[in-house]
Amino acid sequence: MTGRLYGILLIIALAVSLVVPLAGCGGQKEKGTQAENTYTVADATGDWGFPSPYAHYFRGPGYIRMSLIFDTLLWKNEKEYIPALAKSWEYNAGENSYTFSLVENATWHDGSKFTARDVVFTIDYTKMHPYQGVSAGVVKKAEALGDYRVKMYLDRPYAPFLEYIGGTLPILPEHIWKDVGSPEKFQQEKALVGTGPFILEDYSKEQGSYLYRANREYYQGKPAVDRIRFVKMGSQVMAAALRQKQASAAQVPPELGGALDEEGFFILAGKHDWVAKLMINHQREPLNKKEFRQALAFAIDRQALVGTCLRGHGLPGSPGLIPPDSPWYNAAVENQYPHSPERAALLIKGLGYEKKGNFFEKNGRALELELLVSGGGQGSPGAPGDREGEMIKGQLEKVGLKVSLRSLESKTLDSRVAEGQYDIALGGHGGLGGDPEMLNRMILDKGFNSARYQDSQELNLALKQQLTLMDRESRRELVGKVQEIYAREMPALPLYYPTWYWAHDGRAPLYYTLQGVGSGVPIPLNKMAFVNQND
Amino acid sequence: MINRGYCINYLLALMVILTLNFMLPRLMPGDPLQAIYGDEAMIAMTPELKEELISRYSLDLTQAGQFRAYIGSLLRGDLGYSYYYNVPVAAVLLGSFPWTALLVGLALCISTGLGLFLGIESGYRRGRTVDRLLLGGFMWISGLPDFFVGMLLLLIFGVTLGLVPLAGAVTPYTGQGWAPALIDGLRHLALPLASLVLARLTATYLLARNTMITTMGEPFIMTARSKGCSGPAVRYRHAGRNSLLPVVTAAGLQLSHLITGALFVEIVFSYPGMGALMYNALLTRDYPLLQGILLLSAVTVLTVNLLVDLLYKRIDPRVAYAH
Amino acid sequence: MHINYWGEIKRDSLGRAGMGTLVVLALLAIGAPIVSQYQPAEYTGAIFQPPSSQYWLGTNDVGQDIWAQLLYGARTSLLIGSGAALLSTFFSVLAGGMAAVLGGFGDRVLMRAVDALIAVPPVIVAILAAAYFRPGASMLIILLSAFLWPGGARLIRSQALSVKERMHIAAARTFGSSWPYLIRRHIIPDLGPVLTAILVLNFRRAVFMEAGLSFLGVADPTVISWGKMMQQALKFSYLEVWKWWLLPAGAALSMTIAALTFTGFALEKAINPRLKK
Amino acid sequence: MLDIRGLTVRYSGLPVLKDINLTLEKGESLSIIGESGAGKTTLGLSVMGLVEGCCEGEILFQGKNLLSLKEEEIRRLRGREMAMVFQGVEGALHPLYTALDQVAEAIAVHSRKDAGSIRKKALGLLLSAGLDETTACFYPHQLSGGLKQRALIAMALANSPEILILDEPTASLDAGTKAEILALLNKLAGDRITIMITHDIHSAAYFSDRVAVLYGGRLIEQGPTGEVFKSPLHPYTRGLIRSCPDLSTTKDLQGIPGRMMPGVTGCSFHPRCTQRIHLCSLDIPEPVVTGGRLVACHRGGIVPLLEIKKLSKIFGKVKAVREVDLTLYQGETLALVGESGSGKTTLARTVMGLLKEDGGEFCLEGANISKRDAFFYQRVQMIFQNPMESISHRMNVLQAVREPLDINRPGDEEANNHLVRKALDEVELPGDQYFLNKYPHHLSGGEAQRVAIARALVLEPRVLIADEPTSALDASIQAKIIKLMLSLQEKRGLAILLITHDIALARKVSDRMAVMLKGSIVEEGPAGKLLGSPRHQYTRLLVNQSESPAKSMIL
Repeated sequence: MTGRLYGILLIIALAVSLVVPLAGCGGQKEKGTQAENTYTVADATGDWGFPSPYAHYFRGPGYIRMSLIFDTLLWKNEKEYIPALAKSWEYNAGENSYTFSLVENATWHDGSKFTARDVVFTIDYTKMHPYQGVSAGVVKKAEALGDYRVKMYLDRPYAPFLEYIGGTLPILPEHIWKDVGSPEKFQQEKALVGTGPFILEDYSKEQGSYLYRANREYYQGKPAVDRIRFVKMGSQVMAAALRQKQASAAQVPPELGGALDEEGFFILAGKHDWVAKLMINHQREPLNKKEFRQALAFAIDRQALVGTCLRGHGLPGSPGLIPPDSPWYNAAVENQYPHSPERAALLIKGLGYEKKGNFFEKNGRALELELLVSGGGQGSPGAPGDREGEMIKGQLEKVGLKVSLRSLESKTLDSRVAEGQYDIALGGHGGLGGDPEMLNRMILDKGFNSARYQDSQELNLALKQQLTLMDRESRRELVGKVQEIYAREMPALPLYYPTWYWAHDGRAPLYYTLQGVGSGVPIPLNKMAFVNQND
Repeated sequence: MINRGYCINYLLALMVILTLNFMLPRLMPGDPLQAIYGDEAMIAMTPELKEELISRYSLDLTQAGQFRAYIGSLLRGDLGYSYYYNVPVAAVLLGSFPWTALLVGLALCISTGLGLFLGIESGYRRGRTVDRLLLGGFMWISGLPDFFVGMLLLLIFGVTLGLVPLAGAVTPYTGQGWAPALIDGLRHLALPLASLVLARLTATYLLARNTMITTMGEPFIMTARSKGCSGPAVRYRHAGRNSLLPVVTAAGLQLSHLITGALFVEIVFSYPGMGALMYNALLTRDYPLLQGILLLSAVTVLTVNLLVDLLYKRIDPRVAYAH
Repeated sequence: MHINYWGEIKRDSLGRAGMGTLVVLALLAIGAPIVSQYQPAEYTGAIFQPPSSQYWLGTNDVGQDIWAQLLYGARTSLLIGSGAALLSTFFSVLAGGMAAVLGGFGDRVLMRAVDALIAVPPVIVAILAAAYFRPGASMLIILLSAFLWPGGARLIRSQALSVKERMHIAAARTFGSSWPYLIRRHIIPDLGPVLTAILVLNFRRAVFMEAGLSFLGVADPTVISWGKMMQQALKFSYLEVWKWWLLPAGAALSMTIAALTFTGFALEKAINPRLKK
Repeated sequence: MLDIRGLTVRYSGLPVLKDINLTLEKGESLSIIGESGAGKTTLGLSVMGLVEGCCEGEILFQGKNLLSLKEEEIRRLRGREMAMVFQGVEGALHPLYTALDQVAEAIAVHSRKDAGSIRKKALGLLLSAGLDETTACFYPHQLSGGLKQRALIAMALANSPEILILDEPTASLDAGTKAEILALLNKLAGDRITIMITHDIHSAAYFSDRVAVLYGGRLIEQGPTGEVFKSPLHPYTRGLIRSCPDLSTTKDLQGIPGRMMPGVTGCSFHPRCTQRIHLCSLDIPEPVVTGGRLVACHRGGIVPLLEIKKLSKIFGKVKAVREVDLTLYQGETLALVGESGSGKTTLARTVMGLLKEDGGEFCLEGANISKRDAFFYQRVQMIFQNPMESISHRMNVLQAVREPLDINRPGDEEANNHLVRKALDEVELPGDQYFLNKYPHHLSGGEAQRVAIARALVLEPRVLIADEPTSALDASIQAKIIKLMLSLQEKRGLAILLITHDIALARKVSDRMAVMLKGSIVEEGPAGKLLGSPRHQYTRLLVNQSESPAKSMIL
């Protein structure tokens, strides 16, 4: 009877609907299955790619997960450079060359010895296959002096050499990588043989989870933790996960910092590495005039933005782009643009605009700017959205500039900015904590995050020069001068730096690395925090 | 029994969808390079890196060239390489599809079964308190979006009561046997499933109830009662059987939103489903992955419609007669 | 058709309740400036305030008054919801009716087009549309009805097929009524109950999708709506604030949908006299 | 033994049955006759315990009072001790199960036997009821009216119940099938108590020992069938018997409208002629001789109005209509008779354009018609068998009748409303506002059919095609409708193509008759001659079957 088909459907549905809720609510509370000493880190996105040097996604967290397996020549802690695969290194100004003397007791995870040949091979290999953050083109020649000394000749004085080639480039085992044609597709077991403190046990792309076990023979001492587990969790439930012991460390929303602190968690307020910027299209009338851009800087109350939109968890933007708590910060630019609508109006009048009613006009045509904003969605915490857009629109219209607000999907906005089809737009980027070479990228380069401002010769010259000053003190002074010119030219207006908070239960001494992990990753998961260094 | 007309139809529809799949991602402003690498400032877009990426993604070919390559590789059954994940698209899809199929498929079965059962009971007692209560209750629930219900459940059961794990589909690496792992999987599944079922229950319930009311007035119900059939037999085997047709149509429709239907619930529970995968693919303008997802969604819709048409004939012989 | 709808609805208790709620909501939406002294976008400076005498429903993360947002949000949500529902149902009736009447080749082509449209995930089309057009209320309504009509078309086609075979349609054909007249005068009114159900269903899906779109950033930033409130509230669910921010928006939405469905039921009796004993 | 004492049934306060007393012994069969709405069906339902209204009094059966039993107890009796076959074959069988499934279910409900033997028993029952191997496994929509009725009867007799109630078993069945069903019922009656509810006096006379007449919910007469029909005591019973058409009476004389008028210009007959044209009133027609016949008429005698040449219609493999030639003359009634399934209705629907013809053509008043346009519809109209279905239940009487005018002549509303009232008056229906606002489900069968006729006539057509117009109606109302159509023909000169399976009715009404068998016309000719000496053997069979078996009894 055809009733059978119908009966079966009903029975399955009923049976399943009984089992699931029962199992759902009945189970025992989630107890930490800490067979051995497992350290769990919760992350909102979860999957950052297969943690081999060429396969992980080109984002900060991807680099962190790879750095646990592969070591670099030198590394950084919260204060300064510390030796890693290279015991010591010295710079010979005459030959413009660096000589590294390597540790002798380091071994690859598959047991073979680590020698200078691996370092030379890595430099040559990176020349053919550019590694994401680092261009090895600057090394003219690298030669191995015996098994444990390497000398690298630079083709030009390059200040960030130690930061990038020395401290970011992961050293690859020659005996594995020498015949790998397309490195990003090389995702077998062998691809994960490194010299780092941890070995990858499992990686699941769908669950967005990683499991590392300690490398007992690590040449810098046995890791303090047996296993590290990365787990994917919604950003709204991070705090609950910490409280229920489902995670030991996680990035938490700013508002919960205080509450978690009282409950005995360790709160780490992050360096201000991410900046929210007002991108200005300085090719278009009237934005091409310096005075107009300065007027914008006076008109927008950056302190109010931090107070309302970030609820105080952040610093107002410094006109020189570099955040106040960075070692390269130049205090002179501090209060060059206090919030004063009057001075803004004065500057605009100077450009020949008169105020009719409550908006400025010039020979009959109203002055109107279109402000592009990227709507809701999953931007990084503190990214400017339509709320900041509304506030800036209010402040500019108080001064007399008519603003029409338009919300776009984030990538559409990026492409609009890249093609210059915009007046002003809200955007932002990270990397401020790293080497000042970032300034070149954020002012001269062609990426949409960069201001692409070549008009001021003085600025261009200073920027090129600062790369070549090997001596730190004189470079600091030149970077300070760059900030002053930038503040005057104002190709893009830094609005604010959101403060990110990490919370952890103290089982590992997490800290923020000097100028970020590797080439500037603002995450406190420095691998050396998990290694109790015996020396 | 599927005559030639049907096959040509579905092939035609598939061709149209394939061209659509190819065109849609490329129409979107912005290109993959910018979407994937633009964001992170720490990547120095060195000239050699840029043109190596362009050749790797074969973005240098003309649109027509890319289309021919796309169709060619499709015929060979190769869905291409994902730009962002650096893994074959097929592998990525195989990773997420089972989880979505489990979640949305199960939700659909439960909501259809439950909706049918409640609809028939409520339709049979039209106007009495049970009917009014059920009707009123469902009206309020149907007004809440699925992510709203999801968040409420998460806050109550997950955060405050801590009964249920807070996110994901499985507690990774707990190293248990398969039985506790199954229980753990179910405990993860409980809340997202409940929110999806609540969101979809009302439509089926209303359909079943309305058809039930009209069917109870039919003469063959009197014949059934005169045969001495028991109350439940009359309700389910005679009257209920009639409301199976509209409910199956509605279930077919809901099933076609399988892929993107649960996007928001997946985001709230960070459940590794296809919705979240597609949202990421959109953010990174990952053309091959987008094409793969669109193809999978199109194939699901076409097969579902084919199944519903076949099921029509099985459930209601008159339909076969009317065609 | 001299059936006075108003009389029908008044007599049915559910209908009265439904219609009453809808009227109250409309009045609140229109009279928003009178009922609350704050503007939806005004920064009152006090963030995350619990409900108090000054702020009836408390304030949100940037200190905007939630009660004001709820009222002004009602305007957008009701406008976009009903606009999209009407437009999409119109398209569904057109396509569904045509497919049922044409039969044969026309029917198959239309239905395959519907399949193809259902297959394309709405998320992509939304982003495409928002990139090229300014997301104002009218663009949203057109966009939403483009997603909603295929579903309704399939339902209407299957119902129209069964109505087409009825005797009184054959009778009407014998005194020379043309197909368009038949659709307008006989087939569509006979589909009355299905139409009310589809209207309510489409209204509900339109408001949910509008919420989804504002999550993707495809929305007019200066306009507040219930959907957008829910999206913003979702981000702060780890604080206490969700109790007086997320819940009111959800409650308002479900009350509207319930009211609409009850009115639809009362109307159903009016459209189908046979239900009247 | 079944004993009904003082039974009163009320539907939401309205008394439908008042104080019924009946006793029936084992093996006795009773017919209940009366107009619809007299409460016949309610009596049957109350015995089965399926009445929604509240019942007072007692129904004693097997020592138990059925009215006081709990639902569960009486449910177990239904189908096993007492069974009922319902009126209206159309929806009685569940559309989604085959006949065999439904009969098997009737058995399975009351027996523990395994499925296989139950299905075999069910098949046996269906075969004995007149279905064959293939039709037993058909779905209801694939069965003809007669076969559905047989299946229902088989289902009722599944557990050989003691009481068998039949509600209008022979309504809307053609003569042949009706005779077979009655024979089947007689064979299966056996020693059961059988109650037949019908408005067809012939079936009652043929089938039952005793007759009870119901009028307005009261039992007004009861007694052995022979005596009640031979000498009815109650005037209502006599009226019932007289209004039922019978072979024995010849066709009534039909009057001619108007009176002879002296000094008339043009053709003298034109004021009373129903096929007159403008020319007739101007000059006198010349006599014309054709083939030995002479006629003086501008239009050459009675004008052929509707000519159908070589019409054929094929459904899949079934050739429903095979090259039919038929001519309908002006002001004449042509009856098209034949078994159900012989293609009569298909022919009518193809003429009206509801079905596309696969061959052949039509001429209306000499002009060839290919497309059905306003010109065709203002001359040819059709009415259907089931009046309730043919009017949209969402339209009240005013809108329904005015619809053709709204379509073809959307003139001012007031003029159309006037035409509507005139048409309603012609079909003897009140034109007041209260009636105009009524909906189809408020009207009785007769009234609905009259509205349908008014709607058809509002455009003043020349031809009216009536597809089984009265088979679904009670005898008394049937007579009124037929009389109405004939008087309209007189007044308007309407040509009527009457499609019916009731030879007696056809003989009473039609001038000419055509007999249809399996899609083609086997014999055609004047009604009296054709029935007097049928040439084709199928016509002879039809005449014998419809000769009422109880003829000897009545006269």
